[in-house]
Amino acid sequence: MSKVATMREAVADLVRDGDTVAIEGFTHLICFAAGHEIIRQGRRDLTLARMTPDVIYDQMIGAGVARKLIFSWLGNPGVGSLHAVRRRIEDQEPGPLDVEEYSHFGMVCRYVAGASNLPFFPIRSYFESDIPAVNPRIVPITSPYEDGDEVYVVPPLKPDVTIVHAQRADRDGNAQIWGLLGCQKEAAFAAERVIVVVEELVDGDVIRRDPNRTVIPGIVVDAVVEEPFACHPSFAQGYYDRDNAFYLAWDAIARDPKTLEGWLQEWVYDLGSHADYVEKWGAEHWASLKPGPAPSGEVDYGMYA
Amino acid sequence: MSKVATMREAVADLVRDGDTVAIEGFTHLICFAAGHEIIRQGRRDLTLARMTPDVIYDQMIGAGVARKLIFSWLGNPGVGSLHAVRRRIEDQEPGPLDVEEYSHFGMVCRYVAGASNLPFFPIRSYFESDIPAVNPRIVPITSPYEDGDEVYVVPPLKPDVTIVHAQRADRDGNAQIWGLLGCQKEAAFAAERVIVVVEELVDGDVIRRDPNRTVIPGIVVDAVVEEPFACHPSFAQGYYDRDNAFYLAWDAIARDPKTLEGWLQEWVYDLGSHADYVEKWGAEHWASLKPGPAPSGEVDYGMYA
Amino acid sequence: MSGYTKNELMIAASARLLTGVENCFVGVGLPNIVCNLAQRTVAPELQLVYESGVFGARPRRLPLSIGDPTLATGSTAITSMFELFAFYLQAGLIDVAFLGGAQIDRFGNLNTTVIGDYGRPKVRLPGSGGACEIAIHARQILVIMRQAERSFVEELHFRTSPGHSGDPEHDRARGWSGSGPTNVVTDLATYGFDEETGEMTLRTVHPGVALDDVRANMGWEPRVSPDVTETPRPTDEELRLLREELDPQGMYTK
Amino acid sequence: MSGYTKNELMIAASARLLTGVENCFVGVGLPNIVCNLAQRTVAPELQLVYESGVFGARPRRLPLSIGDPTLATGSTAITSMFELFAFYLQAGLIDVAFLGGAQIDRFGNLNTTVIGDYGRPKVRLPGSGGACEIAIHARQILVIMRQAERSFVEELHFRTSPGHSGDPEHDRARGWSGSGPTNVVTDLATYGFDEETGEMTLRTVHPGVALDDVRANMGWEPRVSPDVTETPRPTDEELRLLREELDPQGMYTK
Repeated sequence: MSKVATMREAVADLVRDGDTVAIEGFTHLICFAAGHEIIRQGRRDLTLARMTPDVIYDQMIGAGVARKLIFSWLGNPGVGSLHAVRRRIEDQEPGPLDVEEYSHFGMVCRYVAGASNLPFFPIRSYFESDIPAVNPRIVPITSPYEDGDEVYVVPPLKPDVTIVHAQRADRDGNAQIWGLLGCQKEAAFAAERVIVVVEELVDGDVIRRDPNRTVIPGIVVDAVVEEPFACHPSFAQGYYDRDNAFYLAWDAIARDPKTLEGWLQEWVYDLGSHADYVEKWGAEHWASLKPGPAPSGEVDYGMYA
Repeated sequence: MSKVATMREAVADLVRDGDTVAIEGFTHLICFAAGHEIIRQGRRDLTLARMTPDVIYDQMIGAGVARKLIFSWLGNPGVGSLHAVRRRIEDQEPGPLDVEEYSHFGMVCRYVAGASNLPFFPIRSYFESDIPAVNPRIVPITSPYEDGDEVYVVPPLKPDVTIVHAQRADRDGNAQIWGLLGCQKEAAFAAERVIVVVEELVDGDVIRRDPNRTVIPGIVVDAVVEEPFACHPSFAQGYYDRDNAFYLAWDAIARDPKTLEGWLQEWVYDLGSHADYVEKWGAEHWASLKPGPAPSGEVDYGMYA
Repeated sequence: MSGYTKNELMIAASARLLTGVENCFVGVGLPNIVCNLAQRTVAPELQLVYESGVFGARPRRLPLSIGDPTLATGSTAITSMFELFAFYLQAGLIDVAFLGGAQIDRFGNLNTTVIGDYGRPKVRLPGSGGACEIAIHARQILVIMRQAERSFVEELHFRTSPGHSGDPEHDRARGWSGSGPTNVVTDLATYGFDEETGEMTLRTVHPGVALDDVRANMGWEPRVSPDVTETPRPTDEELRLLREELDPQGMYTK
Repeated sequence: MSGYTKNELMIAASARLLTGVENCFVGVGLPNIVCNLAQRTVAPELQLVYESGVFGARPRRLPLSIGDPTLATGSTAITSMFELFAFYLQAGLIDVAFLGGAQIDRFGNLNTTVIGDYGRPKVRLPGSGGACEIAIHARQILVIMRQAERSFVEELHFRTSPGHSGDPEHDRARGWSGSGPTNVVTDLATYGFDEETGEMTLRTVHPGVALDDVRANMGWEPRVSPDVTETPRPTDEELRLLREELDPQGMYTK
């Protein structure tokens, strides 16, 4: 059963005001196009979850879609700060932002617990750290075995919607990813609704030729959106490079609420879709981000008939 | 640093009397050649761990290497019973066998806990089952969160030695597997010592062309053994088929301790190595198990220089 | 084609229980044929899932085991067993699973562990495998078993996998993803489970089988549905599919 | 080549701490250059591990972030972040990791969370990322930081990642895979940690830096090693590698 939709349709159908939304992808495969569409459709009061809020959540929070942030590392990777988020937290400008923070491993394990229908997940972290003191959802428990070791547990995180990007998927939503995997699988399985955005929609036979490459099965997917370059300025391994220049440029854009607002107007509100965004950047820009070839080689599954 | 060894060297160096040994692989990639070498070298008092003891542990237990079995499903898959194991349990013949049993998910989670340095792993299983009554290591604990849900926990399983088979690895032990993955990764990370046996030793560049295919990293591997057809009568996806006829034949062989002993004499003790075993079966047999081609296709990681 | 074997009847009756089902945890043997027949008749969208970690298998031959290489080649996804049990099964994504056992009781509890005493069993059976967690988390459990007094018992020697508790107030606690056994298909009859009490209830008797035969082959006096009928025979099309396409050698249908 | 920058000195001093190390959790910026220099000098077997899930990376360019695509292509293994944190880090397989922060105290505890009050911070810093569990489980922690009175503090505003407890009886409990911070490299000096008390101890002072400069730029009176010496200068070969091969644009070395 085909789940193919446009980004506009997928966001309109599946992302609702007040939802907990996770757009996951650790540096790699961050679906900026979905964030832009959520901004364009004017969603409000979202709780945004991500290990690394990254520039995408700085844009979304700058645009006013969120009331709360769940995260583990709040920065512009390799550059510095997320200024829009910092203004909300430090100056409560233009209003306060609830924060709930973990370490990376804690966030990952929250998704694992959510994906696994577990009431909690144990980890050996947070010892002698102040993090549990400011987040009462991180609690110690004691091993029932002879060791009696104390560990901490984190609660499941079950987003209302998880949005992930993959290099390719079939029309049923069976998605394959290579390169960095982050926690997309766990975040997708943990969610009530899942949108998979891909560089390329492919025939089911392409997926079935290499079933070990499938990271997210269609069974958990509600909508599949084909949207090339949807991760820019993040990247899709083998398709285009990270636009580090944009990450650096964002620092100046976001420092001033006015330039941020101007950027949103020009690059989100004034555009009808991600296709317009791709066109506005221009073919030369995309050509400059194209990597050389590095083929994986292939393996043989064997035909057993 | 090369870890390449012969099977004889690897077993002599790394498998010791009294060890807890896990030869993992769920139906797929069960390393019979390692089991045969352990029999040949006369190891004793082993605790054998495996989700599905399969014919390999029936052979090893029939040969007297073990005092204890940790498992979750005790049968000849698709055929019936493991008669040598049943004689030890039902008739204590030629002596008793300690058993410690879990469900599949419990065994998997024991390896995950062992691999993760966790003192326990929670699962929602064993409710209203008699299994915890006969295995006091499966204990209930209560969620510290509002739900107050009761779950069961299982303890970590940390084998002294885990032996896994892979289609290919480089000389450092970085191993790639396709087809069924079972719990080999978890069992390898959980172990103190790891032997990886492969159909083909390959150049490190072959591994590096497709890093997402790597299941077991060399960092946890102590020895790499190149031993084609080492899984027979189990199989290696893309290399050779499961020898279902042998699984069926084993039922009759193992029913009588005398025929079992005769089989061990002919196929294990009288042979110097797995190469002799391969030769004794003959080229025609191996040709009959060869599948047709089913190539995976390849993906592009992109060269980012 | 009016003649058919007992197995063919059991397979056809079981396959019809999969009407419209989207995915199913498959075992080897009869359940495998049942699912293949259902895919070609009442459940064209049915995805075959194997506890070995395969989703959306398209076997090109009858697999002897749930780890047959033909299940991996051409499947939609292969996953580690941890993920299969945690993310798919425990999370409630599996619609239907087949279970069986050496013993079943009136509430659908199953024994696949021992006949006799656990410490010194008369017969050591395989144990749980994934059955314990499958019984808890698959949305619906279908049981296929041969019926006999020694297997349909008043009291199990060992409860490996939970069915219904017999206590309507406390059946299937929160955190259990599944609703438990819903149907039993034997070589004599088919059963459902009473929604209130969770008790196995005779629904249909196979053609040529007397109600007394059914009663004689179980260890308790069965609850009988007020509208008990005869089990529908396999149709010509079902028999053709079984004999010509799915099991031409009659491995499972004879 | 007798001239060198402060960064070049810090990089060279840090790289020598990796002598013979087999694997290292790498961050971006200075630690990345440090590891690359060590691979070419004192640790030819060094495997670069990134918390983004890459093992055995061979970057063909200087990565701006720990998720740069150049880290994935040609690496030995890519793993989910769950497995990286659980199977590699928590299990004690990581030999060395680099950490830094806005504040450090005399026991090597680090603050990367807030300056000021947590609820209404003066400066909201990035938070833990993986630092909290890295501090607990990497076998050895190396800290690279610029030294100043406001960052080397008597009392942290927030303890994100644990160093040593200051209580020799109860330092680094069972289940912690790591032994905590062993070295700190700043732009003024290098430090070790006392094996008994876990207290940061001045070991070497950089050429041209006075002991009083070191003291003036920290919030407590430092323990000084009895055999405190001058930090060795970068060798010509180290400088050549840095300038010609590793960072020809001087992104991190200037």
